Amino acid sequence: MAGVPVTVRVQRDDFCLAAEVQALSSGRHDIGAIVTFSGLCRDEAGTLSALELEHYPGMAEAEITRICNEAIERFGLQAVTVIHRYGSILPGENIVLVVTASPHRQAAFDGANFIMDFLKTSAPFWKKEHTADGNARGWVSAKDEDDSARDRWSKD
Amino acid sequence: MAGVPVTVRVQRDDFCLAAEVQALSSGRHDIGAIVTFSGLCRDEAGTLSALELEHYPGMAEAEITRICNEAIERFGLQAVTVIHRYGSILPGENIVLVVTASPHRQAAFDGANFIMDFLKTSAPFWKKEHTADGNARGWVSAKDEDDSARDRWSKD
Amino acid sequence: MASVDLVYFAWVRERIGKAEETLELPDNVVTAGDLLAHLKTLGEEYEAALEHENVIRVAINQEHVDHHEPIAGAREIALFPPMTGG
Amino acid sequence: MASVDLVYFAWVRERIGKAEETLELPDNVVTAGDLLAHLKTLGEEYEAALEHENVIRVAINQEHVDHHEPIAGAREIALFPPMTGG
Repeated sequence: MAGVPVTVRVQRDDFCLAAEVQALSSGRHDIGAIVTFSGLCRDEAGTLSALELEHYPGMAEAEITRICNEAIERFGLQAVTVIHRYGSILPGENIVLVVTASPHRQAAFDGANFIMDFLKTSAPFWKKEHTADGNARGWVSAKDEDDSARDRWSKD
Repeated sequence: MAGVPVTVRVQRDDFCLAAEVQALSSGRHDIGAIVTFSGLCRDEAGTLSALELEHYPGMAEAEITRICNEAIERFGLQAVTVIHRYGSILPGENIVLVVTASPHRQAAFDGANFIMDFLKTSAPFWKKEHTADGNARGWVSAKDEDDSARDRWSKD
Repeated sequence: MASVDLVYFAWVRERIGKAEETLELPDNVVTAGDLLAHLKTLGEEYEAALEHENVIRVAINQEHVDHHEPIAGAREIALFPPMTGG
Repeated sequence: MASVDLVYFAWVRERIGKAEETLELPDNVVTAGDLLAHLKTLGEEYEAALEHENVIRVAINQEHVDHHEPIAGAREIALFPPMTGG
């Protein structure tokens, strides 16, 4: 797995999907499949005005990198990029980007899916919701279904 | 499912990933997840000089649209775009793009994966390989594993 | 006798040596399978193209059909190898 | 007595009322779980933040640990709720 490019960034600013895919695949002729996952802020039928994303600087990057390396080893990925935003994020804006590349399609799909499941449950980020009526709805609760989604990857 | 935007194009020219994602999601605040799949031409360790993609005009678009509509109904997608190129395609170039949008992440992953599996086995496209040594390697054979990938979606 | 437009793709097209043609079909050609058998009587190029009948895919009016399906009412029938797009 | 940097996030941070502090820990604080129990003796704000001990996640030197793991050698210990990123 040595030499597989892993790009991990935790940043306040938005990212550019096309630029990240270009950076990951440019000049390579061995990639057969690229999967991207973009997670966006939904307005919850107009009730949400913004998300506030808190993170643990340093550990966030380290934990995402660990997840990426596990995905590379497990699925034989050729390149991985993960970008996670923090700070205030408005409905319709990007929250997170995962890009995976592999020779054949299923590995790229599985790799991105795996990274998202572990990112949700083990990367140190926390969401707080701000409602359109001006009241803070408060911290988002962790979902049991996210734990279930992660646990499906456990080897028997 | 009425009103779910489906964009299907079969074209000689390359596509722009970012423009397609933008077109599909612009102005919407109800999308939580966007998955893209890009299929690229690999050079097969330098032995492949180009792919020639033949298609059945009319039926190609119709069959892809049928697959998209089935994915929308099955996974509750909010929007789908599929672009498939034909003609001569060089190593490193795009062959196909699938974009799916949904409120939550798994539906977007599953929808794109489903569309690719059926696209591989039922959309009327055929690949011919041209080798770097100037000899045509000939038509690519259909793979049993592609049939298996499709069949995993069969309802019990 | 019914007249039908036939279209061929990939190595079926290459082996038959043409991309399309219009044929009058005898009345005993009822199913897609009958059509394949009939075409194989028309010459060596058809025999070569359709030798392995079971792998040949058939579309009637741009929809996939099994070999046992009737071709009555077909405007356009396409014959091609298993698909390899995506 | 050992000195350690503690950092708090999300509602743990809000309830304790600070983002970080440096504490001297008594020698009988051996595991992460011991640390939580010790902190709850320091005031109402800690009691409120750590009331449901089992949901509190602990990271030592920026790696997740279980509550039964020893904290010896920790430079930085983080306490936070279950994560909700992605």
